[in-house]
Parts: sequence; structure tokens; C-alpha cells
Amino acid sequence: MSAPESSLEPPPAPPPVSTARPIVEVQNVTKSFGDVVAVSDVSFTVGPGVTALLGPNGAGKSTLFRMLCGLTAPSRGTVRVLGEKAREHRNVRGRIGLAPQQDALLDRFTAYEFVELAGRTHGVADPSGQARQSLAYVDLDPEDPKRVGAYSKGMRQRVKLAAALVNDPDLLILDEPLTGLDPVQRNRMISLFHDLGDGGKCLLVSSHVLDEVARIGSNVLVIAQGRLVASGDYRRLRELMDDRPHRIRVHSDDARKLASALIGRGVADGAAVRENALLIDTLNVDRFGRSIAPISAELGIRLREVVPTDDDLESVFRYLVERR
Amino acid sequence: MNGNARSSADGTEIHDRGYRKYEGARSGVVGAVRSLVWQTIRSILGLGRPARHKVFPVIVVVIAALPAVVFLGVALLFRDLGDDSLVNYSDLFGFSVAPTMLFAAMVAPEALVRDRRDGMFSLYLSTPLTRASYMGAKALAVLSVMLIIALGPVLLALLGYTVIGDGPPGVVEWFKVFFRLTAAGLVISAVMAAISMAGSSVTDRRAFASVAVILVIFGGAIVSSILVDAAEFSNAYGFLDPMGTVGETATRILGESPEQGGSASELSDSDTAAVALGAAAWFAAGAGIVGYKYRKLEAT
Amino acid sequence: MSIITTSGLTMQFGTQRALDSLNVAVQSGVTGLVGANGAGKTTLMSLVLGLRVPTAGQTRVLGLDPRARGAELRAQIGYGPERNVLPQDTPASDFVKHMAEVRGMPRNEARGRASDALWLVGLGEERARSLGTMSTGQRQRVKLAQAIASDPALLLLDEPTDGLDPVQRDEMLSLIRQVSREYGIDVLLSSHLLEEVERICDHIVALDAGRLVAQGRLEDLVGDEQGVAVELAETADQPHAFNDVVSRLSESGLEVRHGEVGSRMEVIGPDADLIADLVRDAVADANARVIRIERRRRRLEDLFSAGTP
Amino acid sequence: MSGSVSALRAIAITHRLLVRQLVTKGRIAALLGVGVIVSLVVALVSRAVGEDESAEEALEVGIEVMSNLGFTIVVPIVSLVFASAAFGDLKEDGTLVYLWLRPMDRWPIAVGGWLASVSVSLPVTLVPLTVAALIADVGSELVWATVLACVVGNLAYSAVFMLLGLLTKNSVVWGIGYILIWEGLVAGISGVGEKLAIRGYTRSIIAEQTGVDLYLGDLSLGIAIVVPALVVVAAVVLSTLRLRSLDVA
Repeated sequence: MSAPESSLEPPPAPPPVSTARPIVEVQNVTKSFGDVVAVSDVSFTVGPGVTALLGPNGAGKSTLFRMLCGLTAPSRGTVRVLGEKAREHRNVRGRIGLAPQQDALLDRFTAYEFVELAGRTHGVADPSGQARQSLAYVDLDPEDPKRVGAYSKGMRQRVKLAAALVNDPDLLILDEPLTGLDPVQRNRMISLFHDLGDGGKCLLVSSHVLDEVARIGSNVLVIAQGRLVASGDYRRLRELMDDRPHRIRVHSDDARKLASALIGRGVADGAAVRENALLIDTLNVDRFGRSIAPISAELGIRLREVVPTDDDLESVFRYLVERR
Repeated sequence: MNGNARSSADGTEIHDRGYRKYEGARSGVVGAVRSLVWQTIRSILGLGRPARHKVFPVIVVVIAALPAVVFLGVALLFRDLGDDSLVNYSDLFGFSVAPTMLFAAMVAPEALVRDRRDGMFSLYLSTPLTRASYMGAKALAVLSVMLIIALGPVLLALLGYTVIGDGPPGVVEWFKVFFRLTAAGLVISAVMAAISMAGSSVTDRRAFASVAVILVIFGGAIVSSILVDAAEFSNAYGFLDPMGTVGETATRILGESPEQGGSASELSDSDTAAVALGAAAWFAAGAGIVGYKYRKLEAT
Repeated sequence: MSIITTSGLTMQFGTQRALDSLNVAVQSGVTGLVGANGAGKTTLMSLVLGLRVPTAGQTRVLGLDPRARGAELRAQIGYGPERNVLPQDTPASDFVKHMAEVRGMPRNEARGRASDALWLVGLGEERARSLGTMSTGQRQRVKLAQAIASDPALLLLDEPTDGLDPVQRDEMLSLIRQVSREYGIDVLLSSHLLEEVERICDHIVALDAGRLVAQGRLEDLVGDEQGVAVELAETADQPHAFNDVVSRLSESGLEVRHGEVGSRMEVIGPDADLIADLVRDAVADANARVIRIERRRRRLEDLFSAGTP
Repeated sequence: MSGSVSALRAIAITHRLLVRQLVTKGRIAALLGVGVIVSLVVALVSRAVGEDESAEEALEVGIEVMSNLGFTIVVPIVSLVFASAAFGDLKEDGTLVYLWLRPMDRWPIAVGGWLASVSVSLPVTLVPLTVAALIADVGSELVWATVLACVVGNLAYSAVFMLLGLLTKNSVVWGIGYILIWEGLVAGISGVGEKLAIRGYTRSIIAEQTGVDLYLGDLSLGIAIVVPALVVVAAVVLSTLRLRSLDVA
């Protein structure tokens, strides 16, 4: 299985994910802990909107986020948020909202107290009002007398989000905000992200669960083994991926006729019939996707199912990671 | 169903991975306890762990063994000086007081606290171990290591003196001394182990366990010495000092009083029965706290 | 034969009812215990292990009562806890060997089995590393290795894929399935990710807020429903293709629902053949690019959204 | 919109947050218990001594008790427990980020942390020790000496142990090592050691205020106050630098 080497390399210049003023600029950043290189020569810029940072565990996502927030300094390269380094510039820190990955909260505070304190430490004008507003935003009750230590994981994730929102930050960094949530909670969180992104904030959301990422945002940064392996629009990324061979399972009422038509017209590069299903191999899914319905319609073949067997995000991801 | 090993549903060939079914006998609770005791001893002493975990155990063992080795050396080099060069066993116990306390405060809490912090306590309860057998194994492990500190040097001295011909005269006498030493060492170790484990069960932080043990042992010693020596209160306040209490118990068991080192104990005038009761009370208090705390401790 | 049966099992913590008169029968094979966080999965596991006293009800595991013969029962169970903290400084092989001994393997046997188990989970090369230096994925594997090293009759795995990325998750799931199939070990694994449970489990026990939502064979619980799900690609040259398809199908009198992502729709109607043809023609006329056309399936997720039976 | 936080507000906020974190029922109860035991012991002793000894001897006994029990164990250990936890706990459980990633300067955070540990450990030690000095009833000199030494000791120990908590994970173990081995053993050996141990200054204050000779206590009052003050400044400055260079989890 070979793909053109250049198609998914990080482009030489930081890809302009957004045309607006970049909120985050990362330039040739390397971070190593002793001999272990966690992040290796990564460059990108991010503007307003939701951007998903995608990568397996240990790929360097959290390290990257920590550097963005100034929690640790890069070994080489520069990280700027709103044009400044958060580690050195006090006021930049006030424009960042971070929901860290670790499940750590001040457990003896109530949700309201915790978020209100976050507001105070950020110097917001009306900590109490802002805290109530943030909590309402994530569907938590400011009057709840329970301490966050007694909260479930899903509620704790939302408390973290509310605390990150309380200073109305320009940059919101959410490190694995969906882990430990059940499907209902996940859906609700994701729609929250979209609301915030639509409101003009820059959101960086990391995840390793691929089927979530498509829903989180269309801008994707893929990081693996400390390197930025791909970046850009998720759909365009997928189009880039179209170069690799795809296998699609087609259920129809006449597999053989459809197979020979698809091969005859150069839509399929290979076909096999197995248990009534037609397995199509193609190097150009775009052409296949555009042609399958018209061809079937033309031949009067009933199309029951068209199922890509390796086109889910997990396969894309696996391809990106394992190819290296 | 069982039995169709080696071929999975999709027809993949499975290679031999070494892992296979086990048909032999299982060792049950006894094996579990034995393994836990050994594992705990290793972890207390820092065996099989990075060097920084060995620092405190090694320091304590060296401090404990040094006097015995020095006195043996002196006895060996200056054999002609006569009996004056021999230290009695009670004095040697006196020398192991400081290392035993240090051990109880700084090293032994490892045995209990770490299991609660890293989730091992809950994991152990998912095995044939129960709270009771778990605690028994832990107590046995702490006691064993404590014995090395408290009794080891004294037995070393006994063996050394015997080898160079200054040991107790006759086999019967030798065994008498041996058993007395062992009994005294056991009492010291048991009480210190109980206090150390009690301190370890009141907090999830190893450091706070150390603070608790220090407050009890040192605080007890200071308070009792103030009350008895400075205020000239009844000597019975000497029982507030756990180390003094077990030290006196050891002295009674050995049947000799220290000649040098520690000054005469506040308790030297008390009844032997009272002294024994005092030591038993300290042991019971420690064990009671451990039992109470662990009975209620939730396994998650 | 049922591996685990409960009848009227109830667990009350203060004012909170963690399990509510649960009647469960877990069969041989791989069983998925699914439910949201706080649904009672971990509580059920601890009752199966006999670590708690239920407020009411009975439990039998491998034919034994966990409260009365807990130690004997637990010797036959390998448990992988949810907590991800393990002794930091202990090498993986020491830890697995120790747990094998504690679960009843004789000392000599334990060493070999620990090594075999670590090789089986793919950590053979890493077995001398201390647990603190291992990644989340490796630690999940160690937890599996320590659970299987004593060759248990039953494996209880609490969220064994928590914190894993997709590649690691797939590997872990196929490992669990492999262990179960090859060595005849029954598995009860809990998860809040329904899709992974659907992937490897033979049976399902679904809990919601301490109540049983559903249990049974996977294929009985999930299956086909009426209609198809269609996903189209957004293409630059045909920006209106999706809306065109939707409106054409709606005009044909079919019920069309937008999915949660913009390029997905569900087309619902009683006549499968008619739908297939209408969808094909609508897509062809709109010049849309097909990503997938699939029969609608009832998913485990639907068990929960449908509410308690 | 968020702004930045002024230094004074930052001190106040940090103080409030850390006091809340430090005051756990268990710690306060345990350490107050220790304080009560101390008062009780002093009360018993003074009652006993007062009956049949001269005033001079009674004072000496009182001082002996106070300096041995109060200033070698209670004050340093209590300060250690709270001050090393001030930032140590946040660092260990991963919540330091909620204080660190904020538009606040670093030095007010260090000052706030120091004030927080002082405002917990000072009442816990000052009240029982002062009550003990009052019960002892051997003259107001001992009371004032106790108050002054307790304040100076708490301020200095808290600053040093707060820094220790920022530097090492096992701050309590190292702190105990310092208290028992350095202050308890090494510092007792020579006059130089005395000047390198906070205990030397607290004892000097007691000796100076009461006019009683005390082993390890022959520094003048001025020095006994100025040197600990410098220690505080140095420890707070180092803590600030440490906060700045720290890698936050």
C-alpha cells in the first residue's frame, strides 16, 4: 500500500487555517523531556472557530497545550498566543481558558465557588454574575450545595469547562473534554463547542476518539509521535486521503452486472463478489461516489447499500499514523 | 463454550503464545498471604525499586547495626581488657531505640499507606484475601522488618560474643539468653509496629503518617519526661512514653538493667506486671486504631 | 448455564439507590455491561466480587454466594479495576507475578505465567519496565495481564478501554475476545462506549440509573429498522446537492430526517425497495457524491433513549 | 471582559484559596489536640512546681517545658504540615494550574501562600502555647516571650517550608529530617549550628525576654528577630522564582 509521499506531509509554511488574525502561532516547536522528544518541530497557526487536535495517546497533544498556556516552556521554537508568550506575559494568561486533561478540581469547593474563584483569579469585573452565567451555560445549578468532589465525572468535566469560560477568553483550550462522558453528555458538550466557536472564540479541542472529531469541528490538526502529520479542513483531509486504495461494499440486486459496469467504466479498479455483496476496490473514491448512483440508475440496478469499509475516521487516522 | 481454543471465529490461525490453561493445585489464602508478606517486606526495604527508595532503609539499618559491630570489634581487638569491654544486651537494645523509632516513623508507613494511594488495597480485596488476612499479612511483614532492626544487632552481638568466647556459659544458659533477647525484641517490635501502623491508617499521606508517628513517640517521650523529671509527678506518667514503656519491658524480660547509655528509666520502680500492662496497652491502642480504620475503609 | 445471576439485587448508598432490584443472568462468553457513568456498573462488579453487602437481593457467581464463600470465589476471578493507578516503581513482571501468586498460583508457576501473560498482551519486551513509566495503553494491558495470569474462570474488567486511542482500543478489544475464545474464559466487561461493546460482545446487560434496561444476546437487541441512512460528501462543485436530495425525497412522500452531522440523513418508509430506488435516483439527479447508503440499524444507544421498558 | 489582577488582590485571593485548602477537619483537629495536650501538660507541671518550689525555679521549669515541647516539636511540625502543603498539595493533585494560569504576578502568589500557611499554623500554635504560658502563671515575661517566639518561629518556618513544598515532592519527609536531624542533632553540636537553625532564634527570644539562660539561646533579641525576617524574605523571593520556572502539570 503506497501513497504519494508528499500529500500529507505538513506543508512547508504554516497552513492558514483561517484568514483572520491568528490567535495561536506555533513555530518550529520542539519539546523534549530528557531524551524523550514529546513534540518535534511543529508549526501551525489557528484562528477563530473550533479546531480539533487529534492524535493517539502520548502523541504530544497535552504537551502542546501546556506549551500554549505557558505551563511549560518549549525546548526550541516559539509559541505565541495573541502575539505574546503566555509564560512571560501576565495579561495573555487572562485571555486563555484552559480545561486541563487531568481530573483535578478543588474538591472542597462547590461548583459555584470554584467557578467564581476562577473568575476572581482572572480579575473579571463581576465574578459572581459571570460564574452563574458560565454554570448556566453548561447546565449546572449555581445553587447546588454539593461539593465538586462528590460530582460525577461528567459534571466535573462541565465544571472545568465553566471555569475555563468564566473570563470570556479569546482562546479556549479543552484537553480531552469528552473522556468519561456518556453519549448524551458528549452530544451536549459538542453542541456547546459549536455555539462557542460560532460566537467567534478560538477553541482547541483535543480528542483521541475519532468518531467524535468529525462532530467537534471541521478544522483538524493531526499529531502523532510528536509531529504534525496533517492539518486543515477535515473533509479536504479526507479528499487527500482519496489517493489511497479504498474498499467499498455494495449490496445490489445484481452484483455481477454492476461489477462489470463499474470496471468497464474505470470507476472500480477491482471487484469481487462475496455472499451477495460486491466488494469494490478503487483508488478514486470521489469518482466512485459520483458515479455509483447514476450507473445503477442507468442499468436499473437496485442499490440497497453502499458501505465504505475503511473510510471511517479511525481508518484515516490509522493510515496517517501507521504509514509513518 | 470452552474447549474450542486455538481457532477463532474468523478462521485465523493462532500461534502458541506460551499462555495456557492451568490445571495444577492452587495455593489459596496461604499462598496469597505469603506472597503479600514478601512483597511488603521488599517494598518497605526498597528492594527491586529505584535507589532513592533504599536511602532511608539503608540509613536506618546502618545506624541499627553500627553499635553492635563496633562493640564486637572492640571486644575482639582488646580481648585482654576483661569484662569491662563487654556491653550488656540491655544496652544494645538501648542503641536500637533510635533506629527503631526512625524506622517506625519514616519507613514502615510505606507498608499500608501506599496500598491505599495506588489502589492496591482494593485490588487485593478482589483476590482470595480479605480485610483480616490482608491486615495479618501486613502486620507480619512490618513486624519482621522491625525485628531485623530491633533484634538483629543484639543477636549479632550474642553470636559474636559466643564465637570469640565471651558468650553466655553453657548451652542452657545460652538458650536462656537467646530466648530472652528474642522475647524482648518481639515486644519492642510489636508495639512499635502497632503504633506505626496506627499512624499509617489515619491518613492517606505517607508524610502525615510520619508526622503522626513522630508526634506520638517523641511527644510521648517529651511529655512524660517533663511530667516525671521536671514536675516530679508520679512515675506512672512514664507510661505516656511508648518507647520508655517497651524499653522497660525489654529490660524486665532480660533481667538486667542498662549500665550505660540511657539513664535509668522513669519506670524502673514500677511493678513488672504494670510495665507489661503498659506495653500491652500501647499495643492494643495501636492495633485498635488500625482495626477500626480498616473495618470501615471502602474498597472501590 | 448462567455465570452470574442476581435476583432483586438492590444497593442503597445513603439516599442514593445505586442498584434497584436487579434481575440479571449473565451467560457464558463475552458480556458487555453498558450504561452511563453512575448507572451502577462498578457497584454491580463489587457485589459480584463480594466486596459489599447488598441492601437486598441475592447474587450467585459461578454457583457460589459471594458473601458466604467470597475467598473461594475470588480465587477463580480475575479482576481488572477501573482505577488507573498502579504501584509506580514496580516492574510490570513483578507486579503481575505477585498478583498471580495472590490469586493462588504457586510461586514457581507464577513467574512463568506472569511472563506468558505479559507476552500475550503484547508487553513481552517491556516486562521489566516499571509501571510508572508506562503509557495509559500499556497500563491497561498490564491490568489485563494481571487479571488473566492466574487462569481465572471469569474475568471482570471495569472500563478496560478507558483512555485508549482507537488503535489501542481495537487491540485491547481483540485481545479480550481472543482470551475469551481461545482459553474459554468468560468475560464481563463494563463500558460506557456502546460501539465497542457492539463490536466484541456476545451478550449485553444494559443499566441505567441502577435499573436493568435490557439484557440478552447482542443480535437480538440490535438489528435492522425500516429505511436507510444516507451520507453524502460535501463537494465544492455541487454545494446544493445535499439539499436537493432531501427535497426530492421529501417530495416523493418519504420521511427524511437530518442526522446530527450536516451531510447525513435518514430516509424512513415501509417499502425498502421503493426507498432504495428513490434514493438512487435522487442522488443521481442531484449529482451528489455518495459516501454511504446503509440500512438503518437499531443501535444500543436507542435502548437508552427509548427509556426503561 | 477579564483584566489583570492587582498585587494586593492577588495576595488576598491566593490567601483565601489556600486557607480553604489547608483547613481540613482532620488536620486542625489533630494539631489542636496536640496543642491542648501541651497546655494540659504545662498546667499540670506548673501547678505541681508552683506549690513547693521558688518562683525562680518555677520559671525555669516553665521555660524548659515551653522550649522543649513548644519550640522543638509543636511550632516547627505544625508549620511544616501546613506550609509545605500550601503549594505542595496543589502541585501534587494537579490543581496548581487554577492559580498559575492567571493574569497575576508571581510574587503576590508566593506572599499569599506564605500568609495562608501562617494564618493557619499561627492560631493553632499560638493559642495553646499562650494559654499554657498563662496557666503556668510564672510571670508575664514567659507569656510575652512565648507570643513573640511563636510569631517569629511560625513566620520563619512557614516561609522555609513553603519553599520546600515547591521544591520537592517529599517535602514533609525532608522537613522532618531537617527538624529532627539538623535542628535536633547537628545544630546542637556547635555555636555555628545554632545560628543556622531557626530554633536557635526562638530559644534566644525566650532566653532574652525572660532573662533565663537557655542552652542554644544566647543571641540578642534584635538578631533573633532580624535574621528570621531575612530568612522570610529570602524564602519568599526563592518561592517566587520557583513559581516562575516551574513546570505546571
